[in-house]
Amino acid sequence: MATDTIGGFDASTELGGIRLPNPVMTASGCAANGKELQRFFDVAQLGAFVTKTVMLEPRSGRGTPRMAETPSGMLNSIGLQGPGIRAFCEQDLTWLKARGARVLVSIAGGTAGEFADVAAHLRASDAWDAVVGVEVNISCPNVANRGQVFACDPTTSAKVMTLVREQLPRDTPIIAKLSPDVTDIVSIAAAVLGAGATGLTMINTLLGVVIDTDLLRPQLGGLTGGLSGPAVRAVAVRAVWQVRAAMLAGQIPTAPIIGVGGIATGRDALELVAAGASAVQVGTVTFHDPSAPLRVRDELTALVRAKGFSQFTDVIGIAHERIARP
Amino acid sequence: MATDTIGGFDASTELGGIRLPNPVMTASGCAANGKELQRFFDVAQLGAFVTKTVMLEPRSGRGTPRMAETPSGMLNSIGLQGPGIRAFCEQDLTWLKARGARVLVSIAGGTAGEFADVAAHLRASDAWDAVVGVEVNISCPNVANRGQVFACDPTTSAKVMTLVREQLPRDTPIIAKLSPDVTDIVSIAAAVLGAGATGLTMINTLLGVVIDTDLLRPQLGGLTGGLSGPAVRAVAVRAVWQVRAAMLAGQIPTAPIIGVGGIATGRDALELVAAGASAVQVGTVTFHDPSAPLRVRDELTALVRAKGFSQFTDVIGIAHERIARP
Amino acid sequence: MRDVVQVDAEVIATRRVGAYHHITFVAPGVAELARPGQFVALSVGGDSSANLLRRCFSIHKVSPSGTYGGTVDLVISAVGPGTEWLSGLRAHDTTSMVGPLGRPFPLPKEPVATVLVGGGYGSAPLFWLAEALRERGCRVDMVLGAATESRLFGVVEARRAADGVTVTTDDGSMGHRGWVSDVLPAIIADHGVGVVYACGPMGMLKSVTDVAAAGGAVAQVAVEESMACGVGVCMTCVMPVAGNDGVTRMVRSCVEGPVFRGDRVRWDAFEGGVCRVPEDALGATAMRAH
Amino acid sequence: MRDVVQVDAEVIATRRVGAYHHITFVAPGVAELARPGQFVALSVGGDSSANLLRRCFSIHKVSPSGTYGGTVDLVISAVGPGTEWLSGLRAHDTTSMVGPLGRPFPLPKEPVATVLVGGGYGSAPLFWLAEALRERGCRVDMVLGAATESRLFGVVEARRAADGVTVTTDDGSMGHRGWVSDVLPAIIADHGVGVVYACGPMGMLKSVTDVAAAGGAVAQVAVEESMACGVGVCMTCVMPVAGNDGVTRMVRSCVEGPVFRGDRVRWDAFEGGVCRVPEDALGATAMRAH
Ligand SMILES: Cc1cc2nc3c(=O)[nH]c(=O)nc-3n(C[C@H](O)[C@H](O)[C@H](O)COP(=O)(O)OP(=O)(O)OC[C@H]3O[C@@H](n4cnc5c(N)ncnc54)[C@H](O)[C@@H]3O)c2cc1C
Ligand SMILES: Cc1cc2nc3c(=O)[nH]c(=O)nc-3n(C[C@H](O)[C@H](O)[C@H](O)COP(=O)(O)OP(=O)(O)OC[C@H]3O[C@@H](n4cnc5c(N)ncnc54)[C@H](O)[C@@H]3O)c2cc1C
Ligand SMILES: Cc1cc2nc3c(=O)[nH]c(=O)nc-3n(C[C@H](O)[C@H](O)[C@H](O)COP(=O)(O)O)c2cc1C
Ligand SMILES: Cc1cc2nc3c(=O)[nH]c(=O)nc-3n(C[C@H](O)[C@H](O)[C@H](O)COP(=O)(O)O)c2cc1C
Ligand code: FES
Ligand code: FES
Repeated sequence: MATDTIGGFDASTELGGIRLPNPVMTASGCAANGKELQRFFDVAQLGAFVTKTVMLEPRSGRGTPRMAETPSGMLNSIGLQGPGIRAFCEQDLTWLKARGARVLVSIAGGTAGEFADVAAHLRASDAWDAVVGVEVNISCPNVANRGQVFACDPTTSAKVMTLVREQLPRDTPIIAKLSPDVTDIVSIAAAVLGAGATGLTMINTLLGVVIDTDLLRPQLGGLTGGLSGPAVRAVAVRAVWQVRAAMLAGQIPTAPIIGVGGIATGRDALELVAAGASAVQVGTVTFHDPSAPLRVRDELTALVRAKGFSQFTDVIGIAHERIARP
Repeated sequence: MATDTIGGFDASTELGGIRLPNPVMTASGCAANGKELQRFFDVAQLGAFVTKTVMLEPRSGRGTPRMAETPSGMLNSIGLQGPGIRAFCEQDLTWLKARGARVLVSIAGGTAGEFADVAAHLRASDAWDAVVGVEVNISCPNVANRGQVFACDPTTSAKVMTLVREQLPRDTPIIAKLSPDVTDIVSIAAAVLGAGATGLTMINTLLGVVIDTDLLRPQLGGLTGGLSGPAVRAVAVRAVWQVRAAMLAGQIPTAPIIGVGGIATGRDALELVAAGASAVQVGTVTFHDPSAPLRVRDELTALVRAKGFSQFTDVIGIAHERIARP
Repeated sequence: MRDVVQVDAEVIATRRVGAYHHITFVAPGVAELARPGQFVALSVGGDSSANLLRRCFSIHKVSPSGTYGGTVDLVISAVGPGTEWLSGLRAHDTTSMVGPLGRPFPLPKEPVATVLVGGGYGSAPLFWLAEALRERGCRVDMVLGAATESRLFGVVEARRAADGVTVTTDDGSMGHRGWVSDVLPAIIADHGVGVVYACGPMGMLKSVTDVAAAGGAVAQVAVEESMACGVGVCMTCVMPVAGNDGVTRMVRSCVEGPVFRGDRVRWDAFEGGVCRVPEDALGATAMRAH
Repeated sequence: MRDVVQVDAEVIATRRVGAYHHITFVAPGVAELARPGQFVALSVGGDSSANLLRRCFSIHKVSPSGTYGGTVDLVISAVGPGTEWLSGLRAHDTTSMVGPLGRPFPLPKEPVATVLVGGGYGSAPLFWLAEALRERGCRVDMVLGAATESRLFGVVEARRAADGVTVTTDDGSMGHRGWVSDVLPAIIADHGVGVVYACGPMGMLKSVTDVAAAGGAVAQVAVEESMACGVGVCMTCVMPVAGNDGVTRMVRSCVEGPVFRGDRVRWDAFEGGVCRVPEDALGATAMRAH
């Protein structure tokens, strides 16, 4: 797999044994499955392309309104609309493979078993060799537990990981995507890493509500939604910071982290990287600037290079070594 | 106590037996103790003035930098700087009483016992009759529990309430101020209401980190800080929505809620009110506009009136009756 | 060849027209690619804006090779922070423009009588469409409707662009007092209209669809759903539309629209400002499970 | 009487001066109340700004009764989003201004020789101060220092405002090559200086304080701590300063400063861009408990 080398600077990064030419990805659900952004840039140039979370069956998603703009962010309630894993493999994954993209496939299920079924279908796909890893979106409602999301509970999160792990080759990175809406994100990280996750993506959206003050009712059809965008960046950096600190302190196993939340520029991406992320994803800001993922890649690379580093991996988690306690 | 009546519109609200002439307050820590804002408007005109959280002894607060601006918000780590409860009562509370302000005194402690001691000192103050209630800031580190904040745990939160309740007259409203950084805010609300809290204030800041990308280290001297401002409003509205919904469903006792988080305008305040808040606090936006608390009072009152309501209390929680499920 | 560009668009002229602001941008590339019915997505608020999402506007007209390079004209109604900011732009201010986006109005292969119905600023894209239709030998009638006179757009322009013009206002301040659907049946019948093109609020599009069907005409309607990205990646702008196979899907109005055949839209799903997923829509079953 | 106002300030003139932007605002009320050393806090980014916090600027000069009403002049160095936005303002643009804020430079009761030291744009408030001092019969020397020529402010103005002017630049592009602290001792000694006034970066203020003490002069320094509100309510702008009682407190530089007696500032607490709480500061013990 190629490595992006610019004037001697090595932009590559590693994700559980898989080397990516650069650390910038799309975020699940913010880039559809590639064709739309291909009109703005070549998706194969990204470190990886992260697909919209796919479940077993086709899903219509929720009714509308599905979104509300918020200060420096937005609230969404899409409801995991998607074609189902079979159509996804036949059409979307095949298209991405043909483009030469490295694909991190995001999957989910309403039960731990459904997660495993989706993984099994994916594994069986003809386009499997385009897959560089599987991102497991555990921030979705657990049918068995009054719709509480899996990611709120270490036990159910771990169970999902165990079942998904059984369906996939040992060397396939499995990345658990965590929710920030928990009292102790380190304990969730510990649980999923203990159950076979290769790495972690942090963070998914924060639960929010917006009231339409003309109609005096919740603006989203689904009442609550997920808050994302630059507004939440400090929460994402905090989550990455805390989990990385726990790794450095030996409290939980060391594993790669993918940082996501509010990245609009290379500078923003560097915040997450310096806090401990080995790679980053650009989500909501893609709606503002469809070229954002590739732009962030270029800005991040240039910035790290300008600081005198010769390889990207040197800045991962660097802020932990530079704390200035007053 | 006077009631703000404007052209037949009754702006008053009730907080656990205490009637306030209007529902708008300052937020603790965002208005100091009154003298500074008095230069911009008369603090006695607010529904109540909420003081900076005070602890038993004088506190220097943390070193600097203590803040970082974030998109539509800010991160702070002040470290509860304050004069200690004795000096607070002699100077600040006495001054507020002389101005005729209604004071909601915010208190905290490093142990449950310290909370009670602070409450006892307050009760004994000559200026006690200016106090319309006590806001108990349980979002502060619990010395006994590795610095985890009280508000993250229902048991420690409840213990604080029980001890504070013992020190105060039965008719004094005790308002527990909750942190949004928990998996299940309804369970914390249930615990504090069960232990004698009269009402709830939601939300305190979200835990965040900002990295200074020039120095590649956390920007705040205290590493982590509290995220506030319009960026977090959707989280505040969600917290109020969830807890109010649990009250309406009979899952937890019905009690007044004070909404806080990201209010910049009367429209924003109405979001929290429609979600279930009986009163609101204006925090970070006061840094942008020192007249904001009084401006929000006027905007909120005018807006509710313009919608044809004759009293403010009619819109409290109204969005729960108007849900339009698609 | 690229079919969409992302450019810093510079304002070269801005003027008030009734309740609206008519703005001309220099936007190299967009003008050259665009066709009637397509739209553009603009950034709002400048570099330090708290408004992250783009705002979408129908293209009113384009001049692929003006003095300044290609220009794009928009008609903007100030209803919220983004449109207010845009309305305050002055000459030489710039903002980012992505476009052209969406599918244009399909043009008939044969000359056929048409009616173009615009509600409020919804008439903005219709003059350009009228030109294209007349070039193909189609008769063009226009119906412009609005709540009140100041909310009509392009009445004078319409007289030049169309073979017949009818104006309606809810309050009777100009033209017929009433709705466009009041005058539409007669026009369809009088001229043997084959296609009705419409752009405006959802309620109007639904009744135009009904009237067209009753008069034996096809309705092509340009919808205006709330959009976060405009380019097909966010899935916020969906609405239930039946496909050629008769199956209803929640399709993205930004890439599969904004123009839809009126009789394919599941109007029954829209009510009180929300749109539910019809029970028979593809994937609706899986939603009920969780 | 009010001692502070909050007004919509309108830009009436803006010009580049070396690396800086010099902007004149019409700000009724502020000009009338202000004294040298005070500052104003401006909103940045306009109505839909993501930058919530005000930016603080020393008042360069005021004209309480100009043609347009009272005006306030500021000198702005574009270093981040807020100052860049301000630097891009054009005539007739407006932004909200709160001021005057903070405590002014204390003026000596008796005529005494003074030196005014400005680092970079830190010289901005000193010309106005020089005028007030000379009115009281004080000798005024000025020392202007910067990294390089373009970062000096007011060299020409200084020659008019002061009895003697010395310029230093780190790179020698103008005046003495070196720091203000290199030239200060001789000026203090030559004129028997009683008070040194200084405004500029923290490092410079510390060394000015040391040099003043060594020369037997009092230092009055205007600090520039990061501020969120500027009006005393947020507690972000604190620094350790000893009071009359010898006790060090974390005081707010926006209301108890920005001018402090140099020898009262606990310079020992500042290091590497952070400032810790000295162990002997009031309330430091309680912090160690939790
Ligand atoms: C295809 C299309 C063409 C349009 N053409 C025009 C036109 O020619 N002239 C005109 O004045 N307006 C047009 N609109 C509507 C215009 O996009 C909205 O009025 C505008 O986005 C509102 O932004 P705001 O900040 O002023 O209001 P707000 O209500 O504050 O907007 C908040 C958010 O909701 C979204 N939003 C709100 N209303 C709409 C809407 N009706 N459509 C899409 N997104 C919305 C905005 O993008 C934004 O993200 C069109 C919309 C679409 C989808
Ligand atoms: C009393 C006082 C007087 C000042 N006088 C001048 C002057 O005359 N000319 C001038 O160019 N600058 C002056 N400054 C500095 C000026 O306030 C900052 O450069 C400016 O706030 C930076 O804003 P920004 O958005 O460009 O940068 P950013 O670094 O992005 O600002 C981010 C945040 O940090 C705060 N901040 C950052 N740096 C400073 C700072 N040095 N002081 C206070 N807050 C800061 C801002 O308020 C903002 O909240 C003064 C500061 C103070 C406190
Ligand atoms: C419209 C929208 C849809 C999303 N859909 C998904 C999804 O399907 N699966 C998922 O794991 N995350 C989804 N997310 C969350 C993002 O991947 C990302 O974790 C989050 O938005 C924070 O990053 P950002 O601030 O850069 O957007 C979605 C976010 C948005 C805004
Ligand atoms: C600088 C600062 C200091 C604060 N200090 C306190 C405090 O002492 N006690 C407390 O209960 N909350 C404190 N808060 C939290 C606010 O009271 C409020 O709950 C929070 O900021 C959310 O509201 P906002 O978005 O309107 O600021 C502080 C917030 C800020 C920004
Ligand atoms: S607006 Fe984003 S998919 Fe249509
Ligand atoms: S800047 Fe807010 S207290 Fe000084």
